[in-house]
Amino acid sequence: MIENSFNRRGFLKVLGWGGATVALSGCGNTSVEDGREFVTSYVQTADYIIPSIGTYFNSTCAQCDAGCGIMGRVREGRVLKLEGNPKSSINNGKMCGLGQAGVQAHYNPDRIREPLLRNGDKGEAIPWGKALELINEKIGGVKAENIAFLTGGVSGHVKALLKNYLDALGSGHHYVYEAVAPSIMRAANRKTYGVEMPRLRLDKAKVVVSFGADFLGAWISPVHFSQQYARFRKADNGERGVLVQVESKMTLTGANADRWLAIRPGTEGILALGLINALAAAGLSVPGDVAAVVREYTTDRVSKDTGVSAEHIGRLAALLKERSPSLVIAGSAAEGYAHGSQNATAIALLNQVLGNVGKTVEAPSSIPFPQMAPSTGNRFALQSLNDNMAQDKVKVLFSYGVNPVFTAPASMKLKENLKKVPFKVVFAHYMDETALEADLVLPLNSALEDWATVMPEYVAEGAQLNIQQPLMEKLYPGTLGMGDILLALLKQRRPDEYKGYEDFYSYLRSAMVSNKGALGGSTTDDDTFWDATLSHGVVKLVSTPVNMSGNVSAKGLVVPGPFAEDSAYPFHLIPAVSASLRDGRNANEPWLQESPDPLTTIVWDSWVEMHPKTAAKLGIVEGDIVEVASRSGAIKAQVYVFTGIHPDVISVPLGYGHEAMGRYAKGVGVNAFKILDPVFDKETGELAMHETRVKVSKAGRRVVIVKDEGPAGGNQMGRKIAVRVSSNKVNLSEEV
Amino acid sequence: MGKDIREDIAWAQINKDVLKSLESPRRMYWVILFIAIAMIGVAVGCEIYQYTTGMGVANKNNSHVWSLYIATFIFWIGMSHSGTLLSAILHLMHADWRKPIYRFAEAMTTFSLMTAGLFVLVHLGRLWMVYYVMPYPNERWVWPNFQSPLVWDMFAIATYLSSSVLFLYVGMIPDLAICRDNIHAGWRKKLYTVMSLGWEGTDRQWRNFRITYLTIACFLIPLAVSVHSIVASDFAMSNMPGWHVTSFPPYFVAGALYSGCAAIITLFIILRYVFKFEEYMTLPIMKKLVRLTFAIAMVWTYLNLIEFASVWYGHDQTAKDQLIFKATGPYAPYFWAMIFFGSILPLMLAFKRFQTHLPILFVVSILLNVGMWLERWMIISPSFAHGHYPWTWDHDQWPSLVQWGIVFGSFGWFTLLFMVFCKVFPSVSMYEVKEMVYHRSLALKHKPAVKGDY
Amino acid sequence: MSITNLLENWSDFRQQHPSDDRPHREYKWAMSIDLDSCTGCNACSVACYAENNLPVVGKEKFAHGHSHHWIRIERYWDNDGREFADQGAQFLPMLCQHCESAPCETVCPVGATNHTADGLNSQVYNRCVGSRYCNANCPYKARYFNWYDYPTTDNVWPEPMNQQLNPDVTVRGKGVMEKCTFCVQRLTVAKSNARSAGRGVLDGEVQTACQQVCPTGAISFGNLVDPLAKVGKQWMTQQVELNKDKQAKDVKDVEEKAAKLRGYRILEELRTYPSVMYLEQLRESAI
Amino acid sequence: MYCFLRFSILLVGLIVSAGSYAVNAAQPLTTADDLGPKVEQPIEFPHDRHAGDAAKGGMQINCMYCHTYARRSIVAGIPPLQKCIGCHQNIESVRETPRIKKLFEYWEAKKAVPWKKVHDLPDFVRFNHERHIQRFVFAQNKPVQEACGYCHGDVKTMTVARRQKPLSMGWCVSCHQKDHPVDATSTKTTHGPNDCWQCHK
Repeated sequence: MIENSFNRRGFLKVLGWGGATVALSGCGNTSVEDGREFVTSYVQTADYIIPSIGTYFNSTCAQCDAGCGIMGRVREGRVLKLEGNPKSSINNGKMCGLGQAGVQAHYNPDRIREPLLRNGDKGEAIPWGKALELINEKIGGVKAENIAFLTGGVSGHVKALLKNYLDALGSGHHYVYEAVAPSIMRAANRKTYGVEMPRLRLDKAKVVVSFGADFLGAWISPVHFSQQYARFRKADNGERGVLVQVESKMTLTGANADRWLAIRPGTEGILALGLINALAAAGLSVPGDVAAVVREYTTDRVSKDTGVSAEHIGRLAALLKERSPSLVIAGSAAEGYAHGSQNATAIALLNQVLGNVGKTVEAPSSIPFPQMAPSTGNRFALQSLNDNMAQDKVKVLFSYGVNPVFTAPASMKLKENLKKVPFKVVFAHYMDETALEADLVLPLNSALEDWATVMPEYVAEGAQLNIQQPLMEKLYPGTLGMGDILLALLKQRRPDEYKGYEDFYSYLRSAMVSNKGALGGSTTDDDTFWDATLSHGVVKLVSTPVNMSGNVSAKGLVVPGPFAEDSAYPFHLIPAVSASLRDGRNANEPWLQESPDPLTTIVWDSWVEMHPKTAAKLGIVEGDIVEVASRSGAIKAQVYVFTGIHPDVISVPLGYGHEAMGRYAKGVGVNAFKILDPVFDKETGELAMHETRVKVSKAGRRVVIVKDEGPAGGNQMGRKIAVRVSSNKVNLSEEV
Repeated sequence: MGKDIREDIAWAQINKDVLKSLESPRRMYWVILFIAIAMIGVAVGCEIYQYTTGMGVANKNNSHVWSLYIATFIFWIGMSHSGTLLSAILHLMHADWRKPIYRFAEAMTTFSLMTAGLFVLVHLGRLWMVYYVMPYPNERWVWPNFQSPLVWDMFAIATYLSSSVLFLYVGMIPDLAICRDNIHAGWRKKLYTVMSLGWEGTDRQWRNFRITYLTIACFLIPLAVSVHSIVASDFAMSNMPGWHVTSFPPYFVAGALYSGCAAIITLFIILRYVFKFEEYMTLPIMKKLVRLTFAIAMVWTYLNLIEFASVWYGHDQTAKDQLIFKATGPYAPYFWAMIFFGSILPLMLAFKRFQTHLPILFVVSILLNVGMWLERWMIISPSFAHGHYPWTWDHDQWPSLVQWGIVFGSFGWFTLLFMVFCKVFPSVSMYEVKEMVYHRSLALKHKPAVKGDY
Repeated sequence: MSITNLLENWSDFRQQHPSDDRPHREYKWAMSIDLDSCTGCNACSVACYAENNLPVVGKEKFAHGHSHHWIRIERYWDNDGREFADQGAQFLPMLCQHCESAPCETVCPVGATNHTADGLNSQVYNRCVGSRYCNANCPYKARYFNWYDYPTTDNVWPEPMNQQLNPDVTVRGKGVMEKCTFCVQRLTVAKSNARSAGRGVLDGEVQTACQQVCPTGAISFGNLVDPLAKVGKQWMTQQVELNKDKQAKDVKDVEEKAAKLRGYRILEELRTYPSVMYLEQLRESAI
Repeated sequence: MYCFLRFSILLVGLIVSAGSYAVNAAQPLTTADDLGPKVEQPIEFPHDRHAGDAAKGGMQINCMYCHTYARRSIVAGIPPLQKCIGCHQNIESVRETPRIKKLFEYWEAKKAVPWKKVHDLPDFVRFNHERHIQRFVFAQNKPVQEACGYCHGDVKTMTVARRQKPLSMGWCVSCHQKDHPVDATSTKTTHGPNDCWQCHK
């Protein structure tokens, strides 16, 4: 596709951009203005380069960890828009809004443009050579075990290089931290199935019961699940899948459910066991040990504990029995408690009793290159790093791809502990909260101007390696890719091994080409293989499904009863992960701030969701500013009242409330991470995100909520606008 | 009960009384003029701000795209109608009591049209492109959209304005000649000389004058009715609930005459007081005027009720919802104020006691116009706030100070124009008053004097 | 600037009411949106921002209703007083309906919005004088006015964000109306390519930005004249006809048959003849 | 009296006739030549030398040899520097002339020549070269220079190109309203599209 590197670089050069002329003078009564603008012209071109016709280059989306393949439309050297890469089995040419905003991460005006060294309170621009030398110097001065590397989920060649670098340093302290990762689910899955990420086949299921898994919004790989969901809803045989969502705060997935069951927080496991009992009573064969465990979970008791009506439990059990296969998913809402692992096990047990394992819960594939396999993160990692920092065990800290100062609960005192680390290097795109604490800030290339490979954790079938390639030339000469930085650092340590690689690109190319046999290119020559790889954007890996055990033992499964009332802190706080802001890393992309939250339609601010009953009890109306106080802290935000939430629960979205980062993120909303209580899952030691108990009090002020919804709210006022009918009234198989 | 015009008043006295109003103004005049200019200044400032920043500063939005500008535009257009009513319709009907008061009414017509026209410009998002609306041969080879009521508006207003100016001017020619003959130097002399077109009062001139005046009067009447009907079709032709009503044109015309008559009462009282025109703007004339206003108020009330009733009995739930919203929503105070000022308050005018009580009439006439202005606003804003599409309903988009500033300034602009007119041109038609007096004295000769009111 | 030109203004460009004697010959772009597949995820809306150079207005202007989302996701509740929204929400992507008998077209004083031969409701930014009559008359309120001059407003397209602007789409200055164009810049390219190849645009050859991004494929778009087009087949199976203001579904006496149909057009009774058909959302009756 | 009537009838007649004349008489726009400003280019490119008639010392190079995108893109395009050099590195005779020296300077610096736009349409206009070339050159078999010349004028006689046509909307429409044969042989005619969105974006 690209004949030589000169062509490629030449093409990706920004051309025809004579200042603001391209499209900005839109609507004036502009007459013909000859001789002012420049014509797009090249020194050399390739055949496929035709001015004013966009060319598509495949790459990988870096907006979240799902690893969707993207296709960037490049015109005159500028990347204009991203589309989904049809060749990627994750997203098959589709995308989400978050991914669309990738261009805004790239063109963001608040990106750091050169390395900054702390000088008092200010950052002082220094050249890269000096920065890397400084790192070398600082590392030389400390013991290897005092060096810590904190990253988000990493995979592919960057991960391999990182590992090599850590090996070269002799330190194994690599903390992989993800603020909102499904890490309890991974642990629970490992326990029940022997794998962390079994493949969920919504498209094969006739009934999906999701315990708080927002798979259409922000859970694992939403674009992929959305596509499966579409097939699930519109099966080829015309039988429409039924989605039942059980959760205490309505997620986007809950909003699309045929039945949304508001459950008392933390009692998901009880409902799962109760369903098994009801299924057993309805004649489903249930193993004896399981039956013994669930016997006490009678429908009446479960209904009383969970708040889900007996009628719905009965109907759900009947539905599950009648329509098989089904799929039961345990999501973050079920797992965010101190007994989260037990909840997950109970839900996995339900899946197993229903015989879904192997049918709709499938084994993932093995990954042929374990050194590139995704290292998944959790909150436990941050906890242990924090402990080490508190004990002055960390002398040099590298931070990449995470923003722990923003995402750590205040109770961790992370910011104070960071101050104990003498030298902190932060690789960042923005001057975010963590970068502000750094001694050395190294600016990274955006995902659209960088080379990398990404191995997604969740792939539909087999395993694949995604290529991330530059879609245009670097906007700022002062930024570098993570691969390039690691390579430069490695050259300091192991010059002989790495001196052959001019830059990360040449390293990547030679690493890929030398393994082309395993990457499906055994019969082609190097250049053809490489060109094909870049043009596809994804490489299918030769892999086989791993063995997956599906035998959950009911032994020792104890699901605690519902929470006792807490008169001082009467409400459960559910920190909601929004589909666009996630853990806050995308908060500086204005499209995401301006795209209304699907359920509340609120923009540009945080809010406190509350059930009308709760609001009435507290004498609160929409727009009241309330103080939400936990034992660890308090935040103030506007109240939004709606019926998609359990009356015992209030919910605040995550990702807002940045104190730094950039013009679009700073000062917008409040940071709900801060007030999370330090309660941990008993089995995995993970932070139990939904355990925080809060009290709510009016703070006096009232504002008009900025949202898209009008005064009619979600009421159609008798007009026929959005129509809903019962599914037995139509026959989907007759439709096109 | 005051006296009507004396039949024996000397013609020279008429000239003298009226020409006195053209004399150098007193201090109060300058103060008011200054205030009017200051008001215009406010509006100009607001408009410059809006022009340079964008329409957003007026605080309208995508579902509520029109607001005070259009409301006030209709208000001023409406105001213009009674001038025509008095001068043209009553002229044809030979109602001689109109004669002392039609001149300023006619001036009012012209000036309120000039004010209304400005609102069309102020309202446009791209004022600098306004010439796109005009059909003229151009290098773009495109026409305006002749289907659009706004284009009809443009034609209607332009025609009405030019005809009104012509009518005002033509009717003034004999008086201008009197002015010319009674003033001996200065710019006024030159102005009157040029403008009186060599009028000498010959028979031939009078004959041509009468026919011209009559022709324009005949031309103007359908025009006046059509102008407000066309403005009404801006609304009636759209599919907005509450606007899509066939009775809108007569409703608008009635509203127009109503607010115009009320304005005439206001100006009548002011001129009578300021220029001491008690001899000409007499109470019997006022009484007739008030009765006319009352009649029109009742017609308007009737049409208003018809509009409500047709919505009420109709099958259009959307329009019904909207009517209920108007009466109960956030606009309810304004809605009921409009009903009170427009339909309840005029009932006062039915009482003889009030028909000649000038201070009360002054206040009431102003309040009637407040009601009429509210009526226009109640047609525009609540309809937008509560249209077909509930998602985009918008119940609290209140006009910003920029809008209020421009509306406020428009009254200054009108005042300025009117005040300048009063000092430059005779605001009472001298020759027609003479005519009136002459005819009455003739009639008196044939009839024995009757005791009591005229 | 001739009389013929004037007359053509009244004939070719003006679609008063769709009628059978003047059918669309080559193309009639139309859409269908399956509300049962739509999850309300907002991807379409963001994609539209990216494709069509929509300005981000910020919180304050959004609060004043000055937002620009040519396709907006509306979220309705159907609680009927129940304690919980236990059947979820009803999401509805609302965009310009490209009505065949568009109320906006007849009222624009300068003819800035017209019907094209392809059945699109065009908006010519440079012709617009900003009277906003079109939006006043749009029952769907799917038109968006440039209340401010966004290209020169701080933090709308700060350098280098302006480099992302799509050169195929004009950046609108203050005072003009804008709305969904069915991605006409893509249609034009597709039509031109097809013409050079001596054929018509094939189904699936051109996608609107919202359709292309939609993760559940809820949006289909295509040429209603093309018998092979999916969108045409959808309209056909749902028995929704472009030129009718009452569809088979609405007619009572075929109720038996109509029960299986779920295609409808919004506010059809206003006789705007929209080009967007929606498919009703379904909810399982067994649970 | 009659004088007045006569006068008004005369006036009305005058307005009507002037109006109808104006309405029908705007045609001259279609043929008006409207010379654009002189545009300073980095290199004074001699179109006459390259494309001009042989009799006048030109080389009669096809327009689309250099403006190669015209047939397949909405823009005609400026040739890449590579193309200039491709010929000129073999043309020794003019190798040392100032313009060619400048050209090679750009080439050696690997810098594109910053050509200025001569035919600059407003940003809200979409003009598609491809469609016009396909229609006139390939379907109707019109000589290339003639077809390009409809809008660009007689470029082969110019050195640096200069706008010769008004490129106004009415001027575009005037041609779109004409009936053009659909191909070289057919007698069937059609005229250009009339949709606003054909050209406005």
